[in-house]
Amino acid sequence: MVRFILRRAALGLLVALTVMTLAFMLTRLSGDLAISIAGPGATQEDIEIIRKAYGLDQPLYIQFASWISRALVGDLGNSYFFKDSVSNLIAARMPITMTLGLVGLGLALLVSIPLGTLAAMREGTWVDRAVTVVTMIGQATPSFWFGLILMITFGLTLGWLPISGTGSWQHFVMPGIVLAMTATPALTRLTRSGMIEAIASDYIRTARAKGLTRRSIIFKHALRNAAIPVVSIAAVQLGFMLGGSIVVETVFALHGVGFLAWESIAKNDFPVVQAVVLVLATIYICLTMLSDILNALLDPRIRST
Amino acid sequence: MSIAISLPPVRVRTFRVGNVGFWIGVAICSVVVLAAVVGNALVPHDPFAQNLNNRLVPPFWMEGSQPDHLLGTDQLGRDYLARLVYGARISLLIGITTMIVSGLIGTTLGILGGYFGGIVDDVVLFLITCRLSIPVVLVALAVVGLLGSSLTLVICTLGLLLWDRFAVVARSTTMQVRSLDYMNAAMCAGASTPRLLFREILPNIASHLAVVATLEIALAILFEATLSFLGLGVPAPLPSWGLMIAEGKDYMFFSSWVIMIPGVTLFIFVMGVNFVGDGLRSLLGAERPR
Amino acid sequence: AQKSSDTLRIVFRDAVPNVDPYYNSQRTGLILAHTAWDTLVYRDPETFDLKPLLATEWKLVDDTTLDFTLRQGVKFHDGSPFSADDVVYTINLVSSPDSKVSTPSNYNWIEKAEKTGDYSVRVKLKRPTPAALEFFALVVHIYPKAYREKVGPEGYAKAPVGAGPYKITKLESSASVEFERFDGYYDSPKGKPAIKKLVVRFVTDAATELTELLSQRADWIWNLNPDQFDNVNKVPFLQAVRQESMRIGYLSMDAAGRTGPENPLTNLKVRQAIWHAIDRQAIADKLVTGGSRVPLAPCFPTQFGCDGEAAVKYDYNPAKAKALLAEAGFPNGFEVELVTYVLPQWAASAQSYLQAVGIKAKISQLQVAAAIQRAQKGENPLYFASWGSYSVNDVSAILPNYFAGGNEDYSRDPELIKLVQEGGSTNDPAARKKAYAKAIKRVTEQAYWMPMPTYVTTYGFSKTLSFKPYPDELPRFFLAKWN
Amino acid sequence: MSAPLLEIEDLSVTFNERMAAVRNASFRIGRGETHCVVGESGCGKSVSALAVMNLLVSAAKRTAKRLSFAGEDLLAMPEKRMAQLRGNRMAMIFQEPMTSLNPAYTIGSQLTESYRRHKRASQRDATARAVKLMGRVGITAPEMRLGQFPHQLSGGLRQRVMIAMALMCEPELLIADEPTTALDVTVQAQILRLLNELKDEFGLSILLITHDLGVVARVADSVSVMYAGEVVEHTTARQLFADPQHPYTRGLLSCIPVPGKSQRDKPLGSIPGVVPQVSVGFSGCAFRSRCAFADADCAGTINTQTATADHNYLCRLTPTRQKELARA
Amino acid sequence: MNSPAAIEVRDVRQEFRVSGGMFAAARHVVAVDGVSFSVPAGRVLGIVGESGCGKSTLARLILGLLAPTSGDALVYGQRLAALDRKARARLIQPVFQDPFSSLNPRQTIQEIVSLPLVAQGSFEAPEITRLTNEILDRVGIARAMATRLPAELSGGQRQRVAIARALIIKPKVVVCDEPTSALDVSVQAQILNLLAELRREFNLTYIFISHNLAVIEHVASTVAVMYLGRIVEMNETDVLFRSPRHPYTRALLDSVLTPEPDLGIPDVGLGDAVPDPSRIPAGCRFHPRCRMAVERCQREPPKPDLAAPDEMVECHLANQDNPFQLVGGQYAQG
Ligand SMILES: Nc1ncnc2c1ncn2[C@@H]1O[C@H](COP(=O)(O)OP(=O)(O)OP(=O)(O)O)[C@@H](O)[C@H]1O
Ligand SMILES: Nc1ncnc2c1ncn2[C@@H]1O[C@H](COP(=O)(O)OP(=O)(O)OP(=O)(O)O)[C@@H](O)[C@H]1O
Ligand SMILES: [Mg+2]
Ligand SMILES: [Mg+2]
Repeated sequence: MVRFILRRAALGLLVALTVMTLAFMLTRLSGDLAISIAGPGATQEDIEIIRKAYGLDQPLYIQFASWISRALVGDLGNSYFFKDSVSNLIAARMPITMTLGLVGLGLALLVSIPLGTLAAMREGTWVDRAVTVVTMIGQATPSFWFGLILMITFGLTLGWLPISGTGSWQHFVMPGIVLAMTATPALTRLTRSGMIEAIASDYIRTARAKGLTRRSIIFKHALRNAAIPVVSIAAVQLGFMLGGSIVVETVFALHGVGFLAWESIAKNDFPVVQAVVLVLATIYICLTMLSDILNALLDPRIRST
Repeated sequence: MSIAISLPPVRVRTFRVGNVGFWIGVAICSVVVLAAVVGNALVPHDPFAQNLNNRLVPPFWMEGSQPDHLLGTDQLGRDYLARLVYGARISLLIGITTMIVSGLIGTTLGILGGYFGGIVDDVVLFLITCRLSIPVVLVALAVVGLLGSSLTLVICTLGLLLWDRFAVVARSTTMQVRSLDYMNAAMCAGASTPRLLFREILPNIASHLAVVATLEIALAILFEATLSFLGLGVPAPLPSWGLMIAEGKDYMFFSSWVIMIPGVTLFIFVMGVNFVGDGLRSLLGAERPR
Repeated sequence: AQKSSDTLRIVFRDAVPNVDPYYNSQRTGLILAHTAWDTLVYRDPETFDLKPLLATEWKLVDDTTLDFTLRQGVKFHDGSPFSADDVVYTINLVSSPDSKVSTPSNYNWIEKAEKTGDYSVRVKLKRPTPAALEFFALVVHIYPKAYREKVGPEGYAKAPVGAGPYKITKLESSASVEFERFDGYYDSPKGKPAIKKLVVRFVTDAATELTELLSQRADWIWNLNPDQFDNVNKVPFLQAVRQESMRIGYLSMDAAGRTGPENPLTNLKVRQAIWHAIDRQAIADKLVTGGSRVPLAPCFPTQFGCDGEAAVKYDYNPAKAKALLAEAGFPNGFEVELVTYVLPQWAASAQSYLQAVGIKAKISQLQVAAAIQRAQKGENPLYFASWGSYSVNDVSAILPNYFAGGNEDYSRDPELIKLVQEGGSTNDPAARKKAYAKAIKRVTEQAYWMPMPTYVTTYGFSKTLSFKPYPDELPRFFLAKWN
Repeated sequence: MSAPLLEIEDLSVTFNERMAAVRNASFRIGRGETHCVVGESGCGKSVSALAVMNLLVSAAKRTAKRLSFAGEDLLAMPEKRMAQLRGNRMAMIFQEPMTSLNPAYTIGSQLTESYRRHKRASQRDATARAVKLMGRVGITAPEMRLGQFPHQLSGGLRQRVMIAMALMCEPELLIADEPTTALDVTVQAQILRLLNELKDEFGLSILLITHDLGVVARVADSVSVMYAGEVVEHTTARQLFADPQHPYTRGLLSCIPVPGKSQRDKPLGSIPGVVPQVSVGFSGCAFRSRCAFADADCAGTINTQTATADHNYLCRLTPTRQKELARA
Repeated sequence: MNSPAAIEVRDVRQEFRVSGGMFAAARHVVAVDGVSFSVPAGRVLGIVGESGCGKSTLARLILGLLAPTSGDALVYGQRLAALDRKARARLIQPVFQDPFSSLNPRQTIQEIVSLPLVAQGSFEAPEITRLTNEILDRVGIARAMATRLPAELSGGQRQRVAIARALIIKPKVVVCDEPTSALDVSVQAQILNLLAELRREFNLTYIFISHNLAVIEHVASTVAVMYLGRIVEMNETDVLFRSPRHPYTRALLDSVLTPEPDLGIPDVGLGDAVPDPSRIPAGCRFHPRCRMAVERCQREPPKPDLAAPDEMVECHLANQDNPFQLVGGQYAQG
């Protein structure tokens, strides 16, 4: 166990380092950062001063090394635009994104597990086909578009839910639904195929031969096995959701990390962009690790080899 | 890393008529492809010709429409039908080129990892993990935002970012095919490594890749639409459907057709591509990749 | 919220990361600054006259010396009294490069400030600065020295204190700001605010923002898409108002060959062809709408020194444009990149006019910051952008930016540089006018930098609100009231 | 002879109304008797068994003239009642011990489940019974095994667990569908021995499905030979080996190399061709395409012939006639 | 015996590293552990043993599909490791167990069968066609089937195709890894007969793997019994079946169920211990299941006792007089 976690942590660190390098290179794509920090109307002298002040006059590898070494101890630098430390910024906004991600994931699981189970139990019937079509609709709907439609319907026409911002739990309903929609198709399909596989399996036949009730066969024997991959993938999905929350946060004006990233890109505020990429990657890495552990805990075959 | 998928032995099945969804999908895609190829020859308007005196004309089913602008005009007085049809070309171009770029990268990596195993596979797995840990929308936005949007850049960025699924599927299917006895038999028959890769493995994982490819096309088109929506997709005046939605967004309350028309078209097309993918999956007997 | 609870709910699209007026460069930030802070002088938005605010009197001692006499009995929001120390502290702080303020060019003409009495201050300028008082009116907001020194810059940004008509009661970085009427506010030309509370939120997406307004969850928004004007007016509980602003669009051409010496744009005839090719009036009337004008000179018409008569005029004449292109050796046109961040439909429109005479312009639609960065690096052959002169009603807030050899100067014309510097180095109005007229003539003759239509700001707000917009793009909520 | 426990008469199963998997199969199993169904792959053995248990998939349709268990009619029996029989009075074990146990639950919980349901017993009693039975089926350290998961057990142990599970409610009938095919020969022998012992001990009737004539010879009291969905020969085990009647049975017996008796340089007897897939509406003898003696009449209706009182077979030709033809 | 052995295996050992799941360290599985034998040309070596004892691994080693961890496999005196794939193909060919996974589902029968020739690269197209047709005729596949896909064939036909593919290049040795265990008995007989005919006709050497003792007895001239990665006994078929010397061979033979009614089911007496190649017991690897085991068996691994080149047993008790309490005794009785 310890060994496994150490190995995974080492791999995670390696991945994080690679992502860091990529992120660093990415933000240097655009060339001279001093100019964008200086802002409109700055003179050549201002720019030179800024270049010195931010250490941008040093060779690239030195900048990179210093960034990495500081990032490793948790110092992600300062935002040029927000005039605040990046760590503070991200820490202040992470709760919103996390809430959003968890709400989205919760909703997605709440929808996809029953839906997938239903489809699998009625495999080949119109119910199954309807579920398939629904998942495909979910897959084909651009999330920003869906967000706008929800906003018009529930925010404007019906006036049930607040449209943007983060004041209360109601504020997370629509964004959560939109985010859930991005994960639901995959999770539904996974549940469905897992359930179909489970239902067709020998151990279900055994259970039937034992004369168990239908409910116990489906819920105790089949769903338990079908849910293992779903639950463990859910952690990974959460990682994807956090990465994909930019759109939702922009549409619903949630000032979370995704939105922060988007703002920073627009403002060329590269320390923030770098840091967000890094933080999201790190979260993803941790989540995959969590997912593996979860998988192992749920699946006795992995747990006790 | 839990990115292995399982699949049943590849079975060759003959195409059966009867998968309704598949044929609906094929029909939708054919229409779009046709529109992309010959559409603009049929529509009497230039998709780029503006007429500021004739802006936001509603489509034919609404009051105030004009007979020669079937779907009306946009905020610059450009014919909406012409732009929609031209947009098919752009969206298709983005979808297919991205799919090819990412397909080449992903399939190569996946097959190499799956076939050679060992260190090669470790490297491939590492690359896949790195790729998966990068938030796609964010990085795509950053690249396009920093370098300035252009069609080529959008395609390259998406192509370089969306190969993970190809790699995962190619890798796990290759691994499974590799362990089958016909691979052993071919090795014993003296077949060279390229022959093994191209004649024995590739045809047998092709159906799985085909399914991924269709999904990738749909994904790329949606991603481009998202980038466009966030203002960093294909640059104007190229009418990609995503950009048309983004441009029409401000008008959604009062001239809802400007967002409905491209939105619905995009939706139907992506649906169609997904139908084809889903149909292929069941017709070719390929397991659904995650 | 709203009228019943005497709260005005305002939504802006452009979020302010830091409400400290000196540490953001956004228009929204400027608006918030004028709500919670006071400057030394007040510029009357109706007449553009300068009135006493925190300073009761001022005097230009010589070309580079300004004396201010300060108002007595003024209190900051935290109750501390206002005095010369605060002014000296603020001015010396922001004019020093170490302060890392967001727009150093707004303050780099200041040498230093000295306390000459408890309520009098002397400011030394580095060079003659005709628009100095305009700057003092618009961008020099006064800090409470003692408080800011106590909490430090970061603490100040989180709980700022000013001497303006409203005090900030709640602050969520780049998400929302809440204001409450400051009851200790002195008797100022800004007047006592009529509305008790302001709640400002930031919603980036225009469609979302409009939804907020339509669903009556917001009372006031601005910068609506001009096409929305009539529609919003049709909504029973809303009104839309437009007001031309001091912001003008412009199309800059790389006459200096900064993007490459062989550039077609270095050819005068090509530039003239472009001036003739674009129907700017049509863009003003059909796209910008609401009374947008096409300035003759490269500046906003009301600005001091903006002499339209001095400009060479170009009509919309595609045939002539084509002929000029042919003469210049480009009978089939050429390809060029058009960098921009303005509304896509405007850029697209310009592009299609150019297309019509054979110039194939490839649009690079960038974010503002990225576009500006490219412009400053000299990488934009054609550049469609806008400039609001910081609402300073003087050409010295615009011409030096583009024609004095700076980063965004794409003409690099020594003669022009001399003229612009001449106009900025004296305080004598006649001399300035003369120099600027010459400069304007030179710019238009050489067809360097083409003014595009002026911007018209569209406001949408509740019918229960009485709000008056001004051309300086500075909504004054302290003047708004419920009907 | 008392009334048989399980009576099957003219059982037919079709899939999707196209494929005839079982056609007019009839056989009986007496109390305390072991009946083997033997045949090649795909001939309908498993489907017949599942039809008895009413565990067929929805695509399958079962018809029969008579299908009764201990005098009760299974055909008209509602699913609820059937579920009460299953695992209680009639139990079934399957070929694949590797996959027939739910990987997510412990052996203990799976063993006790049916006992608790059918006998309304407490977990405690059920566990006690499970421990007892596990000891009986030769599982060492049963208490330890209760807490283990299926993947921690070897194939032979899992099959023992399956048997214990089937015996939990003291069933009258045990259906074993190729219970040893997936196991090694040494384990196979142990399992079959165990089944034999249990039969005597519990008075079980066993329906054993296999394709191994060796197994049939050693454990069966009576045998049904199936071919393409039909029971082509039905008799006692001794009769079958001493005097096989159907050409297919004879062919089958000549195919298998018998240890100690085979001659290496002489080819094995073999049946040409492959087992056909039979669709609905097929008539005549399904074996005729592979039969050396077949003629045009074999396409007509074939009647069951009786050799001795408990020896039926499905062929037009009497053994004497077959021998004549073979000589010719 | 002067001619070089067709196959000579010297002390090969094959280890696999298997990850022990998420929470356990990787384990080493010793699938084949120091196996040596040689097969003279024209003979059939039968290998029996229970599932997982390393039969297939041994086959793959001999085919050159695996490089042994140590030891060496020689075919006609040539080291497999030193040969390239093409040369190896001319010497040795496989027939695998599962007729469904051993044929590429996307290639026609023609393509599949001709692959060894095509891969050689030295055959002209017409010749390939001719040879393919010849071999298809020989294994009893109608030429009309040549353009079909494997999915359209029955299991027996597929196995014939696999045999045709193995023989088209006229190899000297064929390794058959359970070629009939996926087939029905009636078809199994067809395939066994075909293999026997072809062996005589082409003068082939076979390695024939099966877990069916009856089949092995029928086809093999020499039998090797494997247990947990080692050959524990090897002898002429008749001798081995008549007088097995290793207790495991004994148990295997005892558990064969011949189609003779009334014999009952033998008591093999092996207990329920499971052989696990990742945890090979100390001493004699069979001792946990051996009813004859003495104290020495737990300590000391027995040495192979070589009576003749192809006669070997590995048991401490093998040379004692009448060491076993014979049970059942169907073979011993003759
Ligand atoms: N679910 C099903 N759908 C369609 N056909 C089926 C299904 N199950 C079985 N069959 C068909 O029914 C026939 C009889 O199958 P069955 O499983 O009874 O064979 P079997 O005698 O048990 O063979 P084996 O020895 O391989 O287990 C086969 O031809 C098979 O193809
Ligand atoms: N590639 C591999 N990686 C890890 N372990 C392996 C590999 N191949 C075989 N093994 C292990 O080696 C041992 C011997 O396997 P092998 O396939 O040779 O057995 P076998 O005798 O052919 O069994 P069977 O009768 O089931 O075919 C088994 O425990 C198996 O799990
Ligand atoms: Mg069966
Ligand atoms: Mg094997």
